[in-house]
Amino acid sequence: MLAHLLSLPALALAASLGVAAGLGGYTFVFAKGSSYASDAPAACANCHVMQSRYDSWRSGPHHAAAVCNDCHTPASPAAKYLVKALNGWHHSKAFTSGDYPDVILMRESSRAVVEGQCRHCHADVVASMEAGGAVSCVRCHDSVGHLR
Amino acid sequence: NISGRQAEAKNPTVRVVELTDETVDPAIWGKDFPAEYDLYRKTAEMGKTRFGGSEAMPRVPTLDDPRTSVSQSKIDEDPRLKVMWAGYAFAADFREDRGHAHMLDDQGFTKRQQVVKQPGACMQCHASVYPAMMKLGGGDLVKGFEKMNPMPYAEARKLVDHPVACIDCHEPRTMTLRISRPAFLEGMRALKASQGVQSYDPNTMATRQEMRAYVCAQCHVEYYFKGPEKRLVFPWAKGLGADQILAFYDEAGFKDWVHKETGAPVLKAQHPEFETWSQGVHARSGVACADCHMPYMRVGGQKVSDHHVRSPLLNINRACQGCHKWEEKELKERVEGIQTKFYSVRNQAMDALISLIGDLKAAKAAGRSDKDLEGARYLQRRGQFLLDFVEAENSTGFHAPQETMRLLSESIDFSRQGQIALRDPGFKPTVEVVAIATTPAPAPVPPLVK
Amino acid sequence: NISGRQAEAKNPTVRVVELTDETVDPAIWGKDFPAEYDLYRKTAEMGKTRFGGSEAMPRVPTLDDPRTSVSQSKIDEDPRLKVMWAGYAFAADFREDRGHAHMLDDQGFTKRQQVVKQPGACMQCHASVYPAMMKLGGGDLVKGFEKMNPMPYAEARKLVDHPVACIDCHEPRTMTLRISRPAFLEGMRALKASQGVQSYDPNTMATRQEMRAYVCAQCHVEYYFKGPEKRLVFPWAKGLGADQILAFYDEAGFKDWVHKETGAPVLKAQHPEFETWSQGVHARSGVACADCHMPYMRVGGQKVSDHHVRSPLLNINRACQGCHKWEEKELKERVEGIQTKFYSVRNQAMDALISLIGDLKAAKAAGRSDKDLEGARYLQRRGQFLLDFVEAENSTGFHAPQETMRLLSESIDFSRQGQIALRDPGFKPTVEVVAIATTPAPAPVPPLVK
Ligand code: HEC
Ligand code: HEC
Ligand code: HEC
Ligand code: HEC
Ligand code: HEC
Ligand code: HEC
Ligand code: HEC
Ligand code: HEC
Ligand code: HEC
Ligand code: HEC
Ligand code: HEC
Ligand code: HEC
Ligand code: HEC
Ligand code: HEC
Ligand SMILES: [Ca+2]
Ligand SMILES: [Ca+2]
Repeated sequence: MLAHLLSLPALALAASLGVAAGLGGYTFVFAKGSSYASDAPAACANCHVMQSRYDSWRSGPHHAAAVCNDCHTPASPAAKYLVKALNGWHHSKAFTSGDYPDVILMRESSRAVVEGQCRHCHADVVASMEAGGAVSCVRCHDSVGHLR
Repeated sequence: NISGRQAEAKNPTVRVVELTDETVDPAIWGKDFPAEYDLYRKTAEMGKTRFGGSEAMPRVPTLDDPRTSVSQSKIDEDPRLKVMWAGYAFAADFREDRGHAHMLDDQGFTKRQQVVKQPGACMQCHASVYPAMMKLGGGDLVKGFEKMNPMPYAEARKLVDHPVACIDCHEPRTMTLRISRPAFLEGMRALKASQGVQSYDPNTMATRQEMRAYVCAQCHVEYYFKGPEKRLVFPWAKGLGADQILAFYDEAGFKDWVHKETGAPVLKAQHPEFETWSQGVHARSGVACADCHMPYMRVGGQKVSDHHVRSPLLNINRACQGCHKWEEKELKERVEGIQTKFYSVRNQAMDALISLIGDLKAAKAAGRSDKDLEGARYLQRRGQFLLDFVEAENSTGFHAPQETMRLLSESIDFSRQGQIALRDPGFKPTVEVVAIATTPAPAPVPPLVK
Repeated sequence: NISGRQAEAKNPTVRVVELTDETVDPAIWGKDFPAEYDLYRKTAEMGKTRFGGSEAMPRVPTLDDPRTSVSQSKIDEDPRLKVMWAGYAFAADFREDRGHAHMLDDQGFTKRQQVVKQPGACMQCHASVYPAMMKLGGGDLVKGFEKMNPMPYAEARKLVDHPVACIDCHEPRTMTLRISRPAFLEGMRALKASQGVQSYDPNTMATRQEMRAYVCAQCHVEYYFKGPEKRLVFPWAKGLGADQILAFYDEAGFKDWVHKETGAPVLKAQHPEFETWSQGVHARSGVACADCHMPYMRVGGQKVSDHHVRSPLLNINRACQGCHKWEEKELKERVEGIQTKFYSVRNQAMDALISLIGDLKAAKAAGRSDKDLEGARYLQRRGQFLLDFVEAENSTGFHAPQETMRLLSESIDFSRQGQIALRDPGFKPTVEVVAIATTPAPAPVPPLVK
């Protein structure tokens, strides 16, 4: 997953997005979006649309184990920065334009990040599963982390 | 095969013995993979669910049948089955299926072996035949397959020692899933060709998730023996649907036997789990057989697939609750609700078919001509195959609740139309009557064992 | 996720006008709740889906029918319906349903009004009758209900001004959901009593999630008019299942009309969405009508229920994706897959019924006695009701895919058995023949409007 995130085109994209994110910055800050940069789950919950995940995360087993960004941003610092930039951009764009679906859906790239993070913590447990080749954790552990 | 290479790289377990394409004995594989092996052996256990699982009936071993237990007899539970199968081996013995550990004995000692001479082709789904086929074919799997099919059963039996084993589903070096059955490879190739995909090969083209269903579909499928070579064939060239399979048999003019009481050229459907599952919402959602029948479980620090293959209702927590947040009791009730509805209509369809058979029998006794009975006989063939298809399917409707009901409604329609046709020569059925040659069935061969 | 959603939907709105039990006009409610009001008015819009929605057919307004558009005619789409309903008003006019905004006009101007004199009871489900009933009953809802039922339609029509409106589903002060229809209260009381729960009252005993279905079930249900007082009754005393409703009508010896061509005492089923939904997996999972037909949406910063009640296929992201993370295209295909399978068997059942009707007609013409035809006529009544039940249901099988298929298979069985019975006096049907009085149908009354 990391490999695919750090591929050259992705990096080029990130560069341009760095700028773009800056442009989107005004409304984003206005929308308390700046807190996005932090890792505190409460920061995510600043946004009403994040609230339901926040609530169910707090009542789930992962509450003690993982904060939002443990699952939604890659562990390695470089990739983490890149993904935060990407997410920040998507978030600000979505929020500025208000143009996003009422039922929020995962982008493929975000899903890949999450899948990567499952392994980051559970590698030992799933090593023998992985032996068979590509597998999606979320296919079976859909509501891990929080309800949808 | 990419996932194959990945596996080689990642496969963590330390191998204590080296496994090759000749390693048949699962006990040896068990040295490298004790968790899976121990679970695999548990398939000898028996346990009943409302409609599935299996009930252990203790029996006193006899010379010609050393088994100390069998599962309940379905033809005794519902004697109408004997009427449906009159003149065919299944009327002699048909039991509820049980765990994989029993497959070789149950096949060898069923009374069906005594009323008909069975071919080596039977072995494909009841024994670990992969190494035996390779040996027979001198390294050529298909050649070995073609040699084993026409053998007398007793002869083929001497070539195998185990029920389905590791080597039948796994490539020994990487442990990735592998299709070892030519009949499935050929069946899938024909199916995909009908969809415009040429020379399809699961072993190189299927996703891992697909393989988690395909390994089961090597056996849990409808089949027939083609020609004198007794080649094992999966009738999928027109599609996996029951209607498409029926059309395939009609076009081939194929019949399993001529019904003893009615003279109709009928078909026997057998365990179409794969075909039925493929029509349901779980298949549509990418949920494979292994997800429910071999769910992951924690053994020591590792998650392993539960190789104790069985009814998921005996393992609801792992088999269902990952995806469905309902309580065990609730999930069980949902399944049984679907199954109970299915079973009531299955009985309704059975009644319709039995009355058609009764009417045909009477008409035949009354000396009505074959020409006269052709329409009703073809309607029996249709109605009976569609009913047998969902009856032989082992989930009691669960694998595809709407589709199995649809097939039952068609079955009822055809059986009842057959009754009308018998009473009214002028009646026009809703389907074209297809002429199937009804050369009298071969006289039953003297028992093999005795 | 339901519980997740329940937590929300508190509405912080400031009231600008005070709403009372006398406030009928939704425009006034709209002052306090502009978002819901604007969405509510959108139900005037029309849009087609593969099997549902509605298609706007422009028409030139006439004196006796000022409508500038109607939805497509179902009896023209499938003329077999006219044969099924021969001798009944539905054979004159039956159209695809459309949005709530049209309900009052569509009822008032259907040709069914011209062939039969309709009672005030009709008004219960096509107008905002709550205040009118209260007025009529002098504050006693049930008394008002009993007064309005037997009125001539035209007279009752004068008492109402709006299609279903806010007051029919909401208590004006708290805005909580409220049942305003005596027929539903009485129907539920009878149903619960049959399950051992005495004097059940939804308004005090139902959960919020149940109310999200019950408000719809005030109208989207099977019904009949009882006795000369034309009391609107929901036939649930034996249960919500189609077979139980049929048993209820048989016991009551009730018939809607005598079939013009066969002389059979038949029944008309109507929009049993609630009964059908209750048999499906969504109901079982606590998913209510409002979850799919009135999903939450963002308006401004606020989360409101989409009061543009319509086909969820026109609103998939909000209606489905909250629970199913499949793509819109995939979800649409799943629904249409279920509906297409349903529709093929629905057609098969229709063919069976039509041939039975043809046979009965011929037998009657041939002068066979009523005694002689009684069995076949009763089988028509059964086969026809079960088919009409799923046909009148508006989800084309989606609300309960397995159950609707089950009903179709029963329908086919009964229709075909009727054909056998006609050809064979000795034939014993699988159900007891129940005698229903067939006093000739009342001669059509002169048109009300002209
Ligand atoms: C400024 C408000 C706001 C904040 C703060 C916020 N979100 Fe979001 N989030 C949104 C909106 C709006 C969307 C919908 C975007 C879309 O669908 O286009 C969204 C979508 C998402 C998605 C799904 C879309 C995707 O990117 O795949 C994820 C995952 C997500 N947010 C996680 C988070 C996490 C983790 C945090 C905290 C680190 C967070 N959000 C903080 C408003 C916010
Ligand atoms: C233990 C892992 C984990 C944690 C912790 C976690 N999430 Fe998620 N998140 C997921 C998974 C898994 C999905 C679903 C991915 C999919 O559907 O493919 C998801 C999806 C989402 C989405 C996309 C919409 C949806 O529901 O599918 C949003 C928004 C989101 N998470 C926000 C958050 C926020 C905010 C937090 C912190 C309060 C959080 N997540 C914590 C694993 C996690
Ligand atoms: C930051 C580390 C971390 C990440 C990221 C993470 N987990 Fe976990 N997970 C844990 C820990 C620690 C526990 C044990 C918590 C407990 O049981 O109280 C746990 C528990 C679980 C459990 C058992 C309890 C339950 O919720 O059913 C499952 C299953 C699970 N994780 C799957 C996942 C999946 C799937 C993902 C990715 C979507 C994921 N985890 C991401 C650390 C993590
Ligand atoms: C085919 C379904 C499936 C897939 C795919 C899957 N899991 Fe699981 N997982 C399960 C089941 C079932 C259990 C419960 C096992 C048990 O109860 O013993 C489980 C349990 C777990 C647990 C808890 C183990 C424990 O008891 O402490 C973790 C952690 C976990 N899975 C992580 C993952 C990760 C990470 C992935 C992706 C690499 C993944 N799972 C993929 C079905 C799946
Ligand atoms: C979504 C879960 C699920 C999937 C996927 C699934 N099954 Fe099943 N299967 C069940 C259930 C539930 C039953 C009913 C068990 C019972 O009645 O006890 C069943 C029954 C069976 C039975 C009879 C078991 C018995 O106890 O007698 C067989 C054989 C079977 N399935 C094979 C398969 C095959 C082969 C596939 C894939 C082609 C498959 N199943 C896919 C859930 C599943
Ligand atoms: C294409 C694979 C396949 C072939 C070929 C096959 N079987 Fe089976 N057999 C199965 C499967 C799968 C089951 C378990 C499901 C069931 O019983 O319906 C089974 C079950 C059985 C059973 C136990 C249940 C019963 O029917 O009493 C017997 C005995 C049996 N087979 C005998 C035979 C004989 C004899 C032949 C050869 C004529 C044969 N099988 C050929 C796949 C096959
Ligand atoms: C080599 C052939 C073969 C393969 C491969 C195979 N099966 Fe079977 N299966 C059988 C036979 C034969 C039986 C019946 C054994 C008996 O009744 O003696 C059976 C029985 C079963 C049963 C019934 C168990 C019970 O207690 O009633 C289930 C469930 C089942 N198989 C599922 C699967 C699944 C899932 C797979 C793939 C992971 C699979 N099978 C692969 C041949 C096979
Ligand atoms: C009927 C088919 C079948 C048979 C027989 C079988 N397996 Fe498996 N096995 C599977 C399936 C399906 C998986 C899951 C593979 C995947 O998800 O890619 C699996 C997975 C495995 C894995 C990977 C880790 C895990 O547990 O998921 C190992 C190791 C394994 N099997 C060993 C064995 C051994 C040893 C035997 C013989 C004792 C055996 N298998 C017999 C079907 C089978
Ligand atoms: C890997 C995920 C997964 C597993 C495991 C699984 N299901 Fe499902 N199930 C689904 C999905 C996906 C659907 C389709 C509806 C949806 O999209 O949520 C579904 C639908 C259903 C339905 C409603 C559809 C129907 O056919 O009536 C029932 C009932 C059901 N599952 C029961 C079970 C039972 C019982 C088991 C265990 C034996 C099981 N499921 C295992 C994912 C799963
Ligand atoms: C799980 C979602 C879901 C639930 C719950 C549900 N419906 Fe539906 N309903 C549908 C779908 C999907 C259709 C098919 C729409 C189409 O064909 O365009 C439909 C169709 C309808 C139609 C016909 C709509 C049209 O476009 O003509 C009516 C009326 C209806 N439902 C009423 C109800 C009522 C009343 C309830 C509760 C008793 C209910 N529905 C519960 C999803 C649902
Ligand atoms: C118990 C509630 C109820 C009663 C009483 C009722 N209706 Fe309806 N009506 C509905 C519902 C719900 C629909 C929309 C669903 C449908 O069309 O199937 C509808 C649709 C209609 C339509 C539009 C579709 C069509 O059939 O052409 C007409 C016209 C109509 N009704 C006329 C009448 C007349 C006339 C009466 C009195 C004899 C009446 N209704 C009594 C609930 C009712
Ligand atoms: C007072 C009676 C009444 C109530 C209450 C009611 N409906 Fe209706 N509904 C109708 C009638 C009548 C029609 C048909 C109108 C027409 O065709 O002119 C209809 C039509 C519909 C349609 C078809 C729309 C289309 O475009 O085809 C849907 C969907 C629907 N209703 C759903 C619901 C839901 C969901 C609820 C509850 C939230 C509900 N209804 C409450 C009487 C009612
Ligand atoms: C056919 C039934 C029906 C009609 C008519 C109706 N509503 Fe609703 N309304 C509902 C349902 C169902 C809910 C969801 C209530 C809940 O979840 O408890 C709702 C919720 C509401 C809410 C709570 C906030 C929200 O949007 O969820 C308000 C405010 C509201 N309606 C106002 C109105 C107004 C104003 C009208 C008339 C213009 C109206 N309603 C007509 C069924 C109806
Ligand atoms: C509030 C949650 C919820 C909503 C909204 C919802 N569903 Fe479902 N759906 C479920 C549940 C729960 C099941 C049962 C299987 C399970 O437990 O996952 C299910 C099952 C299904 C199934 C398989 C069962 C069957 O009947 O074939 C289909 C298809 C389906 N849903 C489609 C839809 C569509 C289309 C919509 C929107 C019109 C929708 N659902 C809306 C929760 C929901
Ligand atoms: Ca069994
Ligand atoms: Ca409509």
